[in-house]
Amino acid sequence: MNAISKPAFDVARIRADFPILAEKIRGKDLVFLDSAASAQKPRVVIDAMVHAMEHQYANVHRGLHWMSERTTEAYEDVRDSIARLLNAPDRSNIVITANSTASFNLVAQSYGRSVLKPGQAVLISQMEHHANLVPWQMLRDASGVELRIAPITDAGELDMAAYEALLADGKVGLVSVTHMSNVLGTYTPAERIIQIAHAHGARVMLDASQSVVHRRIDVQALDVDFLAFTGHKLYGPTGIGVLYAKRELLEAMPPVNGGGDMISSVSYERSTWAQVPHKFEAGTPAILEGIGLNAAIKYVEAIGFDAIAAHEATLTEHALARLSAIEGLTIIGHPQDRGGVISFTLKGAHAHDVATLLDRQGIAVRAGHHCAEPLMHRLGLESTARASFGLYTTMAEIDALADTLDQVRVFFK
Amino acid sequence: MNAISKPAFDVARIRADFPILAEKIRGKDLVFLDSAASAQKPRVVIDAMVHAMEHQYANVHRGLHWMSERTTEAYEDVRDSIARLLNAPDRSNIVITANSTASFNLVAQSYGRSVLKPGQAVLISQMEHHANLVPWQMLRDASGVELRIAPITDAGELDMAAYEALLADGKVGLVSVTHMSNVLGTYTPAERIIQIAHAHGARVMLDASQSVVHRRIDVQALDVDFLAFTGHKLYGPTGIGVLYAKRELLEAMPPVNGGGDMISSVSYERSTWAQVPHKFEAGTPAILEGIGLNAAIKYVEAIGFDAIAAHEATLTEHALARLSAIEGLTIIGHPQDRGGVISFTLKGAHAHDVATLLDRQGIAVRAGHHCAEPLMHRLGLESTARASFGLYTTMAEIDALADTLDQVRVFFK
Amino acid sequence: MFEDLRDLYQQVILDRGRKPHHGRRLEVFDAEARGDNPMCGDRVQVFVRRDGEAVAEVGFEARGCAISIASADLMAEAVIGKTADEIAELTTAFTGMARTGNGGAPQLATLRPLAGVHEYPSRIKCATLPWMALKAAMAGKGNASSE
Amino acid sequence: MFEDLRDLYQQVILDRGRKPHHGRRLEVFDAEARGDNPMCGDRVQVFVRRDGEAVAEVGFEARGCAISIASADLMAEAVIGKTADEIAELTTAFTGMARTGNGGAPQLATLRPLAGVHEYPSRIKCATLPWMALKAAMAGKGNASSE
Ligand SMILES: Cc1ncc(COP(=O)(O)O)c(C=O)c1O
Ligand SMILES: Cc1ncc(COP(=O)(O)O)c(C=O)c1O
Repeated sequence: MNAISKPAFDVARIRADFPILAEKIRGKDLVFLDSAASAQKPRVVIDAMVHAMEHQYANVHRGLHWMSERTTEAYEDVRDSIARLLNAPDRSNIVITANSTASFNLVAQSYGRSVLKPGQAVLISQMEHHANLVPWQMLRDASGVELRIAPITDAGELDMAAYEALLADGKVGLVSVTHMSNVLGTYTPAERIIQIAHAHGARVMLDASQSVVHRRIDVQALDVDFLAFTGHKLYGPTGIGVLYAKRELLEAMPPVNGGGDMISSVSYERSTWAQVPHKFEAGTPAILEGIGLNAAIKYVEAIGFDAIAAHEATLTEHALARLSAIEGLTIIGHPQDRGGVISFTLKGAHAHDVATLLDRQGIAVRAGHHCAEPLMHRLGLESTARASFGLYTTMAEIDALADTLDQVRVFFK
Repeated sequence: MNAISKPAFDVARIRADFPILAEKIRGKDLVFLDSAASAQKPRVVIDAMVHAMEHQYANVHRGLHWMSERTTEAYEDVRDSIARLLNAPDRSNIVITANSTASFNLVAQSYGRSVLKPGQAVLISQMEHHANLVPWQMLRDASGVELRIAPITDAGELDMAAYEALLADGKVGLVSVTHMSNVLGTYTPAERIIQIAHAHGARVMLDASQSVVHRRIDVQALDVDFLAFTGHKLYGPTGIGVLYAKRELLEAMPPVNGGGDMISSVSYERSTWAQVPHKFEAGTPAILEGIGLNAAIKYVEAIGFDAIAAHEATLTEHALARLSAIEGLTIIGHPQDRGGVISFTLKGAHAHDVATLLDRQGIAVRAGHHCAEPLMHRLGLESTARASFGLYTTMAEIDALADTLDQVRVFFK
Repeated sequence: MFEDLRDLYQQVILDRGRKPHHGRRLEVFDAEARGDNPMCGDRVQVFVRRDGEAVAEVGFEARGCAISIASADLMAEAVIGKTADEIAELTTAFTGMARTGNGGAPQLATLRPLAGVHEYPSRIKCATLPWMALKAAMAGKGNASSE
Repeated sequence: MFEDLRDLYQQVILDRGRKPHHGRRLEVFDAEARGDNPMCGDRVQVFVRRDGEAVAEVGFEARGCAISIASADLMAEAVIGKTADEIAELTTAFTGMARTGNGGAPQLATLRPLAGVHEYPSRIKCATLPWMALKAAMAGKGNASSE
């Protein structure tokens, strides 16, 4: 660790941007280590949403009056920001959804039911969040598309040989895998995954729900076909998610939801659809949420992904060292390329009990199956405790976690 | 009109609750007559969302820590408020969606594809918003369920004789009609519509997107089977909508979207679903939006629907009188039972030009087909201008509209 | 009352919006296309008759506001005698003017009354819709959408 | 450090959570049911052997936290010798105590160590899950969910 070679990152200044971090939990300082579930919101996001509600709000897209025109501009600007964030070729590659889960369901229900044919397969991995599993399972059960599961190694990485073997028969039409595991913290080798899939004629969808928070993603460099993320983990509001897709795929896909805003013309006999991406966005959009997410993206970009990644690496390294020194504590997964999400178990104490004890000291961690039951099964576990880091996480917070965990161990001994 | 018999309603006090109403548009006072498209937000809604983001936020349902538990309580309380607002039997009758449009698509895709069978029909009316038309059209085209259209009279009311005749052959499985037209302001006779439908073995879904803002709805008294509304028209945030449904219907319906939060257990072979209503709510919910909508509902309830309805009636009566006195102005539709949404045309001036001229004076109205193209066709029109009223609309604003419209007439003469 | 709107609604726009000179289907035409603005329902159908390389006549049928009809009418005059390439260039210049208000180019002279739309974001499409339809017609496509 | 948690984690709960007395599948049983808490993955399977009207023995297999295992274990003892009606009544009393902390009723005596959960909203279901499973078993249903 060489502090000088890393971009400046002033965590104290960043913490001041997040009002909630000043809260006390039962008299103790809040130590929020649950950002992978949902991140806290910086002042600029709150202010952007408040400004809209107080000064500039109306329904968008169809209004000819000042408030509607200005709100449309403010809302639609998020599409440009997302395109910039992902280095998408164009704003029309960006479909606004309700969350990551909705993005997966959109692709499963539209692309899955029209472009994929019975006899073809969807390939996911053993470490998917339910959001990238259940929609494909429902597709399989409804339309006869096969569902294949690429195994992971004991270290918690995608087994690349097995992955490639599962593509060998050419039946896989779509690979849909996580870019960063919400349980193990593993970053998957997206570039190789995509190259191999494309070589076997399969399209690739990436679950960037976790990764987009920590690393710069370049959809054109990756040549990824679909990518999903969710606003609330990227320091933005709830109620908004994103689907990136290549233009020709969006053009070929039928809409899933019908209603206002997604049509070109409507008659009882036949309706025609608006152009991409609007044909996938039925009804009044998440206007305030788009405005909030836009502020979040600009906030993260201003800090810069180099600085964010370096901060995350420093925190993770320290946390791994501190936690693995605790007697009876097992860190789950040892991937080479990993980020600030660490799952662990503590001998003699169930993860829920660990979480409750930590909570008493103001430390928020998650415990359970983390919406990844089949992964738990693969790991031979029922549940883990999970600490996850955000922009605002400090070394001192990690020390507090480790010190308190040592006491938890004693409590349950 | 007898002012004494009406509940006290202090519009000046109410206006003070809505910060945006103090805005100037190009130096002119904002006269916001576009609430039917989306309503402005009172201070309490803004404050509730800000409070969550500043003091009490985490992901819900799965967290064992203080922030998550408290946020879950705050979010889930909106379900109780919605149940109270609609007099639903239980909170489990309330499914949270993204907007009204999503509620219709949910019913069309779940109930429509599983309970309704080819050969059965869905019956809508000639005055539906695209949100209550396109999903059924997509169902028809995908699954062979017939789509029938109940005509309206020249006055802009549902033609009840024709409606009943369309049910006569017993093939209609579901009637889905508006409770209040967003173009004509017509309230439909929901009680009779439902009685007649039930007598013919059909279920009924009501589009309460407009009506819920102005009148008390009692789903049990109506015996309605499904009902949809959208948060942003009820003074709440965007990104949240509601589906009410009878319990036995929700039980019988398969989920549409898969992912986290909607499962009971997940394995590759087979997953099982969470109980009603959660099985329809995949992924991280609209947490902040639920908290905001809850505040909006409590705000509206505190004012009371008697007072709101009386205010709306007074405004509408005055507006109809003032507008119909303008030379060349035609009010579209003359329903007996009507609310504060008035469409009109002005001779010699296209609706867009009317809207632009009004906007120059700070008056916001909508112009176009109002997401109801087939209704426009029925009326022999391409577009109308539409003024719509909210809690905060004043008599003076209606006078400003009428006075300015008279000048618009002169401008285009 | 609407003095500040005279920029947008210049007299020629009001006149042409009310009584366009070219608002008719041509009896003989070589190309035609329809333009739709799905957000507001405006529609314009453009008919083109050619004479060799150049456009000989343009007519249109439209439903829409004063801006879109006046724009179609002024367009019909502006493109007579022009080749496909010249029209493509003019379309770009016009679209730029509608977005920015900058109508300095000499070829925009007769179209300049429409420069005022740039201050009304939602009305820009009203002015450009006929040009989108003309572009589609010249390219042999049947439809254009203003989105 | 965790002194204020002794209300929730009383010694009997720690002991029973670690080494339950009744944590086994019965060799012979008349009824059984599974309880699932889908939000956290806890699961308990309850086995019931009857003797006439009364319950003779209860055993369980569980995966879960100290609270849920201790609760299952204390439940197994508390219901022995009770009839279906008595168990239904006790279930109601226990659930009430878990929600409100009010464990005054005499029949709750041995279960009172679990009253502390009422201060931990997300842990209430840990304590009530075995009771939901028992209820399902007594009613001849195979499954219960804590939602
Ligand atoms: C009658 C009616 N139904 C449905 C809708 C759709 O609402 P949303 O766009 O919020 O889904 C609207 C408003 O746009 C409406 O007025
Ligand atoms: C890897 C991963 N994928 C998908 C999701 C689903 O996100 P959301 O619940 O916002 O749809 C999450 C978070 O819950 C996640 O961590």
